[in-house]
Amino acid sequence: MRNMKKIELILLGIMVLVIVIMSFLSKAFLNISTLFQILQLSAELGIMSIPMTLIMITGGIDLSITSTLALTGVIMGYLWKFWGMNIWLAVILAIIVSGIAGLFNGFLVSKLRIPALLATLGTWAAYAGLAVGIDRGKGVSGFPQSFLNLGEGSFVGIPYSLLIWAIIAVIFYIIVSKTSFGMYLFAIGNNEKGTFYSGIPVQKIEMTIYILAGLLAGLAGVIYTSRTATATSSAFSSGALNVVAASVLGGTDVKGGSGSVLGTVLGVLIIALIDAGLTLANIQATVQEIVVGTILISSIIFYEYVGKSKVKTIQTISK
Amino acid sequence: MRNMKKIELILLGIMVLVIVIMSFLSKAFLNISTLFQILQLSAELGIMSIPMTLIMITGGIDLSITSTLALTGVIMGYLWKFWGMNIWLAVILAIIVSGIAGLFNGFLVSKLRIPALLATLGTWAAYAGLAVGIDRGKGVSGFPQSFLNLGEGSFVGIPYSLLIWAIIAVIFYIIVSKTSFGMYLFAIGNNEKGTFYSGIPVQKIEMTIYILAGLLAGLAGVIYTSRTATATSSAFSSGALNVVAASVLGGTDVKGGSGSVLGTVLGVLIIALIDAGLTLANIQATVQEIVVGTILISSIIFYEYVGKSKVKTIQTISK
Amino acid sequence: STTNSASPITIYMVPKFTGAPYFTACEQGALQAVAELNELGLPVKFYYMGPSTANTEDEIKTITSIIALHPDALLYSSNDAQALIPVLKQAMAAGIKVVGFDSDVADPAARDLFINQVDFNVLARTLIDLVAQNVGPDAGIAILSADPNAANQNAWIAAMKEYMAQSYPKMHIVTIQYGGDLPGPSYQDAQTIINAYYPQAKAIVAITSVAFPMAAQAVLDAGLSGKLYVVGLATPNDMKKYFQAGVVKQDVLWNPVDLGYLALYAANDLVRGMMISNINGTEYIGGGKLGFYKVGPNNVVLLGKPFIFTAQNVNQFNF
Amino acid sequence: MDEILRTEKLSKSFPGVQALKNVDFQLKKGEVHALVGQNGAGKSTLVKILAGVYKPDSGNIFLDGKKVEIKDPNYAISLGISTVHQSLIIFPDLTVLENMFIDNYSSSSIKLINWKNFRNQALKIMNEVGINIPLDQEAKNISAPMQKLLQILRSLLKQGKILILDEPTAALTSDETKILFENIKKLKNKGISIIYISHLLEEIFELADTVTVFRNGEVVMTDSISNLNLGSIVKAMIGRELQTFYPRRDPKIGSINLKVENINSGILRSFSMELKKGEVLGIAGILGSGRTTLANTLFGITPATDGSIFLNNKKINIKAPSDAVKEGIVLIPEDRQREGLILQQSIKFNISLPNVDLIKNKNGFLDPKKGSDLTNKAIKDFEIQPPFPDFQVLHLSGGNQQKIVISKWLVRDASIIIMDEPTQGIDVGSKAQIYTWINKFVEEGRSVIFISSDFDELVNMCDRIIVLRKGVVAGELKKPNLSIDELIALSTLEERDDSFAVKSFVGESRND
Ligand SMILES: Nc1ncnc2c1ncn2[C@@H]1O[C@H](COP(=O)(O)OP(=O)(O)OP(=O)(O)O)[C@@H](O)[C@H]1O
Ligand SMILES: Nc1ncnc2c1ncn2[C@@H]1O[C@H](COP(=O)(O)OP(=O)(O)OP(=O)(O)O)[C@@H](O)[C@H]1O
Ligand SMILES: [Mg+2]
Ligand SMILES: [Mg+2]
Repeated sequence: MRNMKKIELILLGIMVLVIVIMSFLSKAFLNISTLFQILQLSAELGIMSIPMTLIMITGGIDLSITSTLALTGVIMGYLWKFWGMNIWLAVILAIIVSGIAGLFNGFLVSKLRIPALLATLGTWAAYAGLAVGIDRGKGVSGFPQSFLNLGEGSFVGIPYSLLIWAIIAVIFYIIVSKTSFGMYLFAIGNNEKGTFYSGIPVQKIEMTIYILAGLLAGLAGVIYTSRTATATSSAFSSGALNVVAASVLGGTDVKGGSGSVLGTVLGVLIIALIDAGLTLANIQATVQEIVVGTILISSIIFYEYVGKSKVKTIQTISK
Repeated sequence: MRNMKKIELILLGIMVLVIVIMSFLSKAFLNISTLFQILQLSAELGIMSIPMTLIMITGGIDLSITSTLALTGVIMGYLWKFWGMNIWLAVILAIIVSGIAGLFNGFLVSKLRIPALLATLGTWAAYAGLAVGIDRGKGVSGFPQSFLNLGEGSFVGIPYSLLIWAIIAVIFYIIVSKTSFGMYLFAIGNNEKGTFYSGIPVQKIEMTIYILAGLLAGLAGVIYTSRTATATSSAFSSGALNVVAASVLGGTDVKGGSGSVLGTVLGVLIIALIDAGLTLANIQATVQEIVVGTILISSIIFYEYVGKSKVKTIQTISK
Repeated sequence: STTNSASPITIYMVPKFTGAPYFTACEQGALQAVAELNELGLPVKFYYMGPSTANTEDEIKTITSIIALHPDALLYSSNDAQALIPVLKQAMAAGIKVVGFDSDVADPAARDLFINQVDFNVLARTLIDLVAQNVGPDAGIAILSADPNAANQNAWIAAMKEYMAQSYPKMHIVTIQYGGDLPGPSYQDAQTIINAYYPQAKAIVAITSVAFPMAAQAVLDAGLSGKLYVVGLATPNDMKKYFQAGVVKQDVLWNPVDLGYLALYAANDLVRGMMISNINGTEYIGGGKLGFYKVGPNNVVLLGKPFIFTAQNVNQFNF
Repeated sequence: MDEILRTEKLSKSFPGVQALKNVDFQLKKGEVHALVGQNGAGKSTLVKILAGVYKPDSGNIFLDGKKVEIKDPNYAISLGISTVHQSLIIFPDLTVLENMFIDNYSSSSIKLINWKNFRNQALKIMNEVGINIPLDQEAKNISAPMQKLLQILRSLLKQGKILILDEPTAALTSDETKILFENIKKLKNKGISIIYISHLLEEIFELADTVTVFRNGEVVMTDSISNLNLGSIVKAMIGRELQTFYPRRDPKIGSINLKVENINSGILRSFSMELKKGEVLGIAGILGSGRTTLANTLFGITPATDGSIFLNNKKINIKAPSDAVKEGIVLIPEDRQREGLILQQSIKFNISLPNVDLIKNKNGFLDPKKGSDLTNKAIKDFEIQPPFPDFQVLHLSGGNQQKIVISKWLVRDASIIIMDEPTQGIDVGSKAQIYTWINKFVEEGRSVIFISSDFDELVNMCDRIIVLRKGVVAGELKKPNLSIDELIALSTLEERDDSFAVKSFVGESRND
C-alpha cells in the first residue's frame, strides 16, 4: 500500500501552494464566496469520485457513472414533464433507477466475474444509449423553483451541493478508514481470494460499492440538472476518465489496495482550484489543459515510481 | 483463452446478417461506392484499433491514442502553416512525434512498470493538453490539394484511407498469427513472468507495440486531417474507449492473452455498417446508440460467460 | 449603477469556444470597438476567454470565474440555451451587465441585451429563396445543423419550414442531420446525405459555420459539384476555396466583425449609462460607426440584414 | 471420546480429476487427527470443503450429529471451524494488526472498529502463544515464517471448536514449529479438535492421536497412532513398499565449463564456483539461503551486480534470460506454474515459445509443421501424457507439467542446465524419469546445476555439492564423501533435523 498519510499531506501541501500562488495572481481568488461558487461546479465530479475511489481500492473501476448521471437526469426530467409526476417523486424514482444501473454493474462484475473495465465499458455505452434514446437529444427544462433551489441555494453561505459533497465525503471517509467494511475494501484489492477464504462476503461487498456508485452518480445527476436547470443526455460530457483521473491524482492505485477519500477530495479540489485560478488570472483555457495534464502524469510517475522504494524492474515484472 | 476462430466466424456471420438486413431497409446500402464511402469514415478507428488489439493481447491498454491522433494533426498543421514547412515533411515529422508519444507510453509501462491503464490515462490528458496548447483551439485549414487527395482520392474506386487500413490489417494479421513476435504477445498476456523466464525480451516487445500504437495513431491523425481538411485539437473526440470497444467486440480480451486482428477488423466493420445502415434507413441516431450499446454489452457477456465453459463462480473468484 | 465615463471599465467576451475563425472575427470587431472607445477617452479593459471546445460545462466554469472578477460587463455566446441561464442570472445579480451575441439563452431575463446578428425569419427566407432560384421551387432539401439543442439553428429551421409552406408549397425537407458543430461528424453527415438522400434531396442547407465548409468538401469529394446545390452560413475565409472550386455559389452570413463590434458598444453603453431614450419611450443604443440601433421586444437588438457572399465579392473580406 | 464432525460419502471432482471419492471421515472431540497422503491425494480438497470454500458434489457433513451445509467460509467460521489454509493468505499492504482482524466479519460491518480493543486482544494472544510480531508493520515487510504465523494466529483468535491446519509447518523454522506444537497441545487439552496435515511424518508421531491416509481421493486407512509405524503409513500412502530409484551413472568429468568469480547478487555475497563438463553439481541450503538467487543470477533474471562469469574461458555478460539462452545456459525455475509455463496455452505453444529459432522457415515465419514435429519429438522423448500437442497445459498433472518445462529446454542444445527444485511436488515415477534424463544429459559432456531441498536426492545424484548459508558458501562436499548428515550440519549450524530424511520419499509440500 502506498503511504496514504504521506500522500494526503503532500496533496494538502500542493493545495495550499495552489491557493497561495493563485491569490497572488488574482485578488478575487481569496474571497470565500467566490471559492464556494467555483468549487460548487466540481460538486458532481467530487461526489462521483468518492465511490470511484472505493471501487478502485478493490481493484475495480466504473466507467459507466457519467452515463448513469446523464440517464438519471433525463429520466427525472421525463417523469416530471411528460408523466406529470411530482418533481421530488421523480427525483427519487430516477435515483432508484441509477441504483439499478449500479446493481447491474455489480452483477456483471461480482457474479459473472467480468473484469470491471470491460463490464462498465459495455454499460457505459448502453446507459448512454438509453439516455439518448429517452431524451432523443431534446432535453427538458422549466423545472419548478423549489427544485432549482437545490442547485442555487445555500445554507449559511455554503451552497447545498457543496454541503452534500462534504457530508458524503465525511461519511465515506469514516466508512473507509474506521469500519470493517472499509478494511474489507483494501483486503479485496490486496487479495480477493484470500478475502473470500477469510469468510468475508466478497461478492456482497463488491455489489454494494457498485450500487453506491450508481446511487451517487444518480444524486450527482440530480444536482447537475438542478444547477444547469436542464436535463439532457449530453450532461457531464467530460466523461468518466476525468473521475478516474481525480481519484488517481488523489493517490488511489488503479491496481487496487490503496486509496483514500481524503486524498480524492483533495485531488478534485486541486484540479478545480487550478482551473479556476488560471481563469481568474486571465490565463487561457488552453494553458489550463496543459497544466492539469502535466500534474496528472507527474503525480502518476511520482506515486508509482519515486513514491515507492526503487525496486529492481525484474521483481515487479511478476505483476 | 478464447476460441478466436469461432469468434471470428460468428462475427463474420453477424456482418453478413447486418448487410442483409440493412440492404432490405435501404436500397442505397448495397451500392459498392456507397459502402466504400461509409467505411472510409471508420478508417481511423480501424487503423488505431489494430495496435490497440496487440496491446490488449499483452494485457495492456492505450487510452492515449486519440490524443496522439489530435496531437499529430495539430503539429503537422502548425509546422506547415506557421513554419512554412513542406506539407509532406510536416507529415513525416508529426508522425515521428507520434512515435515518440508511443515510446513514452512504452517507457512508462514497460520500464517504470506503471499499469498501462494508469500510465496512458496520464498521457491521454498530457497529449491532449499539449495539442490544445499548440492549437489554442484555433485549428488549421486550407491545406494544399496534394495533401487533401490523401483523404479524398481513391485507387480503382477504393478510397486511399481504406487501402491503407487494409494493408495495415493484412501486415498485422500476418505478424500476429504467423511470426514469433505475435506468439510472444499472447505469451506475455497469459503470463508475463513466465514469458520472461523463457528467454524472451518482454520489455522490448512491450516497448515496440506502444511505439507502433503511437505511429499508427499518428498515421490516423494525418488521414483524419486530410479527410476533414482541418487540423484541430478536438479531432476524433469520440475517444479511446470507442477504440477499446471495437477491439472488445472483435473478441479481444481486456485481461490479455486473447484477440485477433481479423476479429477487430470485423468488429469495426460491424459497428460502421450498423451505424451507416440505420442512418440510410432513416432511423434516428438515438436508436443507433442503443443498438451499438446493446451489441457491445451482449458480446461482452457472451464472450466472458457463455463463450467459456460455465464454471462455478467460486473457482473463478481466484482470478 | 453606472460608472463615471472617464474611469476604465472591464469587459469579458466569452465565445462558445475559442478558435473558430467566426469567433475570432467577433473578437476582432470587439477589439476595434475597444480601440475606438479608448481613443474617445472611454477606456475599456477587454478580455477574450472561453472553453477550448464547445463544452457547456467549461463555459459555465469560465463564466463563474469571471463573475468572481467583478467585471463591468460580460459578453457571451451560449453553448446551451438552457444550461447557461442560472449562471447568467448570477452574473446579473452580481451587478454585471450581461450582453449576449450570436447565440442566446431561452430566458430573456437572464441577460440585459441580446445582439441578434440577423432576423432569423429574414435569414431563413434568404436561404430558401436561394434554393428556389438555384434548384427550383419544388426542391427536396437536406439540412445540416449543429446539435438538436442549438437554439439558433432550431429557430432558423422553424422559420424555413414556415416560409416554405407559405411561398414554395412543393419544396420539402428530406432530412435533418446534426453534426455537432464538429468538422468530422459534420463531414460524415454530409456524406450520409449524399449517399442516402441524393437525388431526392437536391440541395444541402448547412446552417453552421463548421458544417457548411464540410458539406462543400463532401460534395466536392463525391464529384457532385454543380449537381447537388450547397448553401449555408460560414465565414468567407472558410469558403473561398469552395467558391474557387465552383462547388459553392453563395454564402449567406452577417458580418461577425460588426457583430462583435456592436456587442462591445452595447456593453459599454449599458455600463456607462449611455443608452438613449427617444420620445416614444423606445430605447436606442449607440453602435459607434454603425450608428444607432433600436432595442426591440425582449431586449433584442437586431444587427441587420444577412449578407450574401459570392465568388465576385468574397475576396474583399478577410475573416 | 465424542464425535464432533463426520463426513459421509463426500465426493468432489474437478474437470478431469476426481479429487475426493466417497470420503467417510470422523473427528472426535479433543483429538489431533492427522491427514497424510501424497501430493494431490485430496487432503486440501477435504479441508476446503470443511472451510466452506468448495461445495461437495455429493455426500453429507454432520457437526455435533446435525447435518450441516457449509455454504461459504463465513458460515464455516460461524460454526466454529477455523482453518489455516495451505496457501499463504496474507494481505501484504495491510498492517499485521489489520491482517489479524480482517476476518472479524459480522453483519454490522459498518460499525466503527475499536482498534484499541483489537490491539489489546492481539497483544494478549501473542503473549499466550509466546510469539511477538510488530503489529504496525505492513504484512509484506515481515518474514515468510512470520507471515505464516500471522495466519495461524488469526485462526487461533477465533477460538472455534475445530481448528484445521493444512501444512502449517512447511514455511516455519524449527523454533517456530516448536512453539506451534506447544500451542496445539494446549488447545487439545482445552477440548478443541484439530485436523493436522503434514508431509513430515515425525510431526505426525509427535502430535497425532489418529491418522487418516488418503490415496487418489480415497480414504485408504484410518487408525490410532499407537497401532502404526512409519513403514505402515508410507505403504498406505504410496500403495507399495518404497525402494530406491536412483539410476546408476559412471561420471566422466571433463574440463571446466563454467567459472563464476566473486559475484554479488541479492543475498549472494562474493560467490565463486566452478562447473565441469559431465558434472552434476548440487546446491544445498535451507530455506532462504540463496539457492534460487544463484540460479536466477546465472540465468539473467536478477543479473549479478559485479564479479565475472566465464564460459569455456570466455567472459560472458548475462543481463537477461535471452543472453543466457544464447550462451546455452537454461533454467528449470522453482515455480513451475508461474515461471516455467504458459498455463493457458497448449503443449505445442509452450515447447515452441523459447525455440522459435528452431521452427522458423526461410522467410522468418513460424512453420506450423516444424513446430508440430518439435513438439511430437518432445512428447515422445519425455513420455508426456496425454500425447496431444494441442492439449492445454493447465489440465496436465504436475509431473507432466514439469516434463514440459524440462523438455522445452532440452530440445535445444543447451550446454548447462540449472534445475531449481525440479522434483518438487512430483510423483515417484516421474522423479525417476527426471533422474534418468539428468544422467543422460551429463553423459553427453554437458553439465547440470541441481538445486534441491531433498538432501537424499542430492547425495544420490550429485558428483559434488556446494552448501550455501545466508548467501555465502558454507562448504563443499565431493563424491564419495557425500552424506546427508554432513549436508545438514553444513547448512544448519545450530541443529540437526532428521525430518529431511522422511521428506525425501514423500516429496515437499506444494503451494497451491
Ligand atoms: N480448484 C481446482 N481445480 C482443479 N483441480 C483441482 C483444484 N483443486 C484441487 N484440484 C485437484 O484435486 C486433486 C487433489 O488436490 P489437493 O489439493 O486436495 O491435494 P493434497 O492432498 O492437498 O496435495 P498436497 O499434498 O500437494 O497439498 C489434485 O489432483 C488437484 O490437482
Ligand atoms: N531479488 C531479490 N531481492 C531481494 N531479496 C531477495 C531477492 N530474491 C530473494 N531474496 C531474498 O534473499 C533470500 C534468499 O532467497 P532465495 O530464494 O535465493 O533462497 P532459496 O535458498 O532458494 O530459498 P527457498 O527455499 O525459499 O527457495 C531470501 O531471504 C529472499 O527473501
Ligand atoms: Mg494440500
Ligand atoms: Mg529456492
